[in-house]
Amino acid sequence: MTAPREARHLRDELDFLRSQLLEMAGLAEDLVEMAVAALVANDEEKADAVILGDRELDAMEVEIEDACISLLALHQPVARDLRLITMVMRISNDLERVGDHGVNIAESVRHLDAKPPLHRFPQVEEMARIAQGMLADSLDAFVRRDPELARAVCLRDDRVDGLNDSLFRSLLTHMMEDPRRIGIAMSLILVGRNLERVADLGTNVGEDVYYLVTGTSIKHAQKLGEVGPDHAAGG
Amino acid sequence: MDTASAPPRALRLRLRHLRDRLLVALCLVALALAVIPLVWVLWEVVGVGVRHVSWEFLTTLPQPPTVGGGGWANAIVGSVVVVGMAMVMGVPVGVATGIYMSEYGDNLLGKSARFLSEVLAGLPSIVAGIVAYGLIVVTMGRFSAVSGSAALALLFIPIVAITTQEALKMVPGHQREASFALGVSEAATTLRVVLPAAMGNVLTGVMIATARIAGETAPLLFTAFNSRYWMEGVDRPTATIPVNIYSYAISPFEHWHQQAWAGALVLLAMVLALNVAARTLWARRARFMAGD
Amino acid sequence: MSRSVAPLPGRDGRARRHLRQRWFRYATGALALLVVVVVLLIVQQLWVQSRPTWSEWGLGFLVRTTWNPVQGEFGALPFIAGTLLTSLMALLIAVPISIGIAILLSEYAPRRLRDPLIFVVELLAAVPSVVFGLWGIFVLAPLVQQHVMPVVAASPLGLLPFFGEPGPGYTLFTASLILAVMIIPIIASLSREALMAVPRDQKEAALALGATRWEATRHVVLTYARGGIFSAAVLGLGRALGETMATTMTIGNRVNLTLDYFQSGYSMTAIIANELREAASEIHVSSLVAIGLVLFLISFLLNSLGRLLLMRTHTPGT
Amino acid sequence: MAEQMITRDLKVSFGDHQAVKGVDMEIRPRAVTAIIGPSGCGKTTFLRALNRMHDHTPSARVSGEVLLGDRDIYGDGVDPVELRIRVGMVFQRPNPFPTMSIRDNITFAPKRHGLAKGKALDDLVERVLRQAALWDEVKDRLGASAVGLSGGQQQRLCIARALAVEPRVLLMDEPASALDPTATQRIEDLIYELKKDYTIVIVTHNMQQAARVSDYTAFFYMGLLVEFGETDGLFTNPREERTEAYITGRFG
Repeated sequence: MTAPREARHLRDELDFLRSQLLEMAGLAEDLVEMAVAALVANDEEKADAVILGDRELDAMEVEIEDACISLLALHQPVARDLRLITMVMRISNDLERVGDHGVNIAESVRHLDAKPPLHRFPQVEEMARIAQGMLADSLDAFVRRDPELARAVCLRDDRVDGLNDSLFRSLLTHMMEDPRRIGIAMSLILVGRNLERVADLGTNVGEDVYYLVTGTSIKHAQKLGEVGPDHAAGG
Repeated sequence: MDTASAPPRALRLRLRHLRDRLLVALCLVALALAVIPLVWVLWEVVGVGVRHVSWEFLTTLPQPPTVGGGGWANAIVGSVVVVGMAMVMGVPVGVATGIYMSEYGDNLLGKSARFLSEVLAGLPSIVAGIVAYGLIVVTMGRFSAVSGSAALALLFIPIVAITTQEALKMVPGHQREASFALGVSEAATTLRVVLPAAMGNVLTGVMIATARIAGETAPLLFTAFNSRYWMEGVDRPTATIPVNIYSYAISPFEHWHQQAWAGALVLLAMVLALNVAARTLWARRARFMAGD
Repeated sequence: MSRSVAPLPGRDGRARRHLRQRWFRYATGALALLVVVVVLLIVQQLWVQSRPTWSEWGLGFLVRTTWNPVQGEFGALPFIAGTLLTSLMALLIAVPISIGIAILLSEYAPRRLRDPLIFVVELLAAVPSVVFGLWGIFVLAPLVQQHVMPVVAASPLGLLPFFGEPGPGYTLFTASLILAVMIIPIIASLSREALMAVPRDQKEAALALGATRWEATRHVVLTYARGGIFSAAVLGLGRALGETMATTMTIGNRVNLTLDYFQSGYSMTAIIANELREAASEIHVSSLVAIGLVLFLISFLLNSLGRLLLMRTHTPGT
Repeated sequence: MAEQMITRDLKVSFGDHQAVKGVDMEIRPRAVTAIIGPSGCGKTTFLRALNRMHDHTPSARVSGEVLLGDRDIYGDGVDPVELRIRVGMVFQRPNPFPTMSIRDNITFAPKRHGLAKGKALDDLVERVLRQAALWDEVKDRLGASAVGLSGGQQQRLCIARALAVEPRVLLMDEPASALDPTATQRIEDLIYELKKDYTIVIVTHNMQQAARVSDYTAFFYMGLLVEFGETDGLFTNPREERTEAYITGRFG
């Protein structure tokens, strides 16, 4: 697929880059979904598939990065195009890390010798659901060039943080009261942390998309401003 | 069109709202029912305790009830020593067992250790006391601080062992591979690479275990027993705060009851401090440990 | 990320390195072995020490009702009954109250009130049981005797066989209350966390159908979180069963097989706490150890039962 | 059965952020009104104001009037519970109750409201499932958990569930956005069928969908109602420049 790139027009190159990123994003999202599914079903084969998928994701990141660097070198793009290329690099980097967290979750499947009691800790699946939704919506915002949607994605991170905190408290109480459950509890704490990080990365992507579309950063803004339940609801 | 069904439906609706409000009121009653006694406990311990905690209470030996005055200095020292010795016994054994189970435990010994530490973790605290009584007190022929520590160690070890095992399992395998690939020995890999990476979680396990044993009374009743004097040795009966609270509380002396409250305050302060420390220590590390 | 691969080390010194590697494995293995041996020793100890009792009465010991150290007559039933009665009553009191608190905190309370309350509730779970016992002796028992038991006895509840004539302050009822107070923080805080995790769209779906706030909470939110609430209750029951000090200090310590909560009784933990130290005859010690063994088995069974039920219920969501 | 809804100077704010800034709109009975606009334009906030869902968001403030028939739903003595029996809602992602069977999902609300019992309740279940074009797919497993259904089936179950309380107005918040094209098609067909009996308001960010299913379209931007009119007119000949920019995709 690395045909005579130099010959192609920058526009085409950028379109290609965009589609590559979307493909990578789809894979990253799938990995998280698969990892959680593997956890729910205690399915080691699926967990292995996540680990394999992550290698592919790593390869895609390298490919995208190479493409970006050669675009920068050859076309010396400015303004919006430059912004697009740098943001694509950053987003692909974030997506690669999403894959790593997926792998961490998948690896916890091996530590557990039975299905984890997730219905006793509904936080886990809820976090997974929201984190996946954040990834999906931030990429949706990328496709539709929709800054408001990107911004709304960032607001959902609070709910995930709250859920992780809640999960952590419950598990710690379980550990203190019944040390027999320490094993399962610690595995689930690890899963919670990784899901929380996935949501953080989803937020990063949302912020990058916002910057990409508007040219202004919300990254370190003091307050994102209150937004109604339009998207903050997490659905 | 709903004229026919309107009156019953409206009535029904009013009833539903009434029930809604009634049940919220019931929840409030539940909150009151729970909060009142709980706050009362704290209030009583702090309120009564504070009046009777004094420098004398913290630094002198107990006096006979007829004399009055006196303190629990020996019990405070005794508690620290008994719990401290339990930790001295428990930490190395627990951590080492955890390391073995996680790193080399894919064999009969590892599997038995895993299964049995889980069994041990379910041991009711008083049963730990029975065991220490039978094995140490009866054999030695007298109550001793060390038998109390052993009983507490039985509660302590499985927590630390299981926590350590899980903490080590969470360290990614490639860190070990990298270390082995550099020709580093098993011991150094575990002690210098794997264990440091898991240290936060291991420490929290130790904290949880300590918080759990610090307030224990039952296993000490017939192991460390009690004493009116300074500790004479780890092989001698020793006063501890929890046991003192119990024996002073069931005594007939008003003066001793007051001291029991003072002791409860001291114990509460120690245990709560440990608990807050365990929770915050781990919560603070939560982000850091996610792997990046 | 960095799966770095270093060149293989040379062959010389491999044997020595092998040895150097082994010592650590053996050292930790030795301590793991120690744990294994200690646990086996515990089991052996409990078994050997309690054997006189088992060979004297067999499993009949569990249903014998006399306990007379002077005549050497021992039976575990009054204690088993006392433990089960107080634990179950404690659970019966604590679970509805805890759920009520959890609902209030997760669905109704303003956010400003929540965090301090949660903090307090969680700290209370860590208060040593001997402190609760102390409070039980000096505050709760007199209060129960003077004000609570007469009221309960006069209410329709008094018609139940469980509540007879109001008795002394130290009764099965008092012990149940103290246990309930002790386990409420645990059950309430865990239930609250489970309720908080219920997706908001579930509750909104019910509200949009015209459910009242309570109906949405009761039929949708609560059922969604029932797994978490159930496991919280199991945890509370486990704590109540193994609790020693608070029970010993409030239950009255009288060997008395009864269903009447207003009488003094005894629990498995309390009899051990009170008599092991002074037990003189072999059969007396043996019977106390046997009770300890039974307690251990009950807690083991409870845990297995919890796991079994865990397998049967299915996961909501996805 | 269907009723019209009219909003007058409807404003919704969260804390100090005003999400809907004074909207006057007339929603016709037995028709589909689509609300379109970019994310964050206040369209979902507006929709949720129509059945008082904001009552449960502590920071939300609503002012202005919303008339259902001739009664202001924010007026004194209006019970939100009663209101929601008349104004039903379907959400963005399918949210059946996972702990209930398919049948219980539907009967949950009618039972509470005392709408039907016994045989009549069974008939109700069958009727709404047929209306939602789901009956043939689930009639043999009404007792099964709703979680086992596909995403599209779950959403149709949610529609059936909303119909079971016999509402006059049905609010739909991007009901097909979480579904694949085939399932979306079925939902759109369903909406077309339902408008014979109900007043339907649908929020969507998919303009083709709005053009396909609706009779009237409202374009929201920055919390304001920019343009409102018959769908054909609005899409072929918008009066406002911003509307044209949006529907032709030249936005931002």
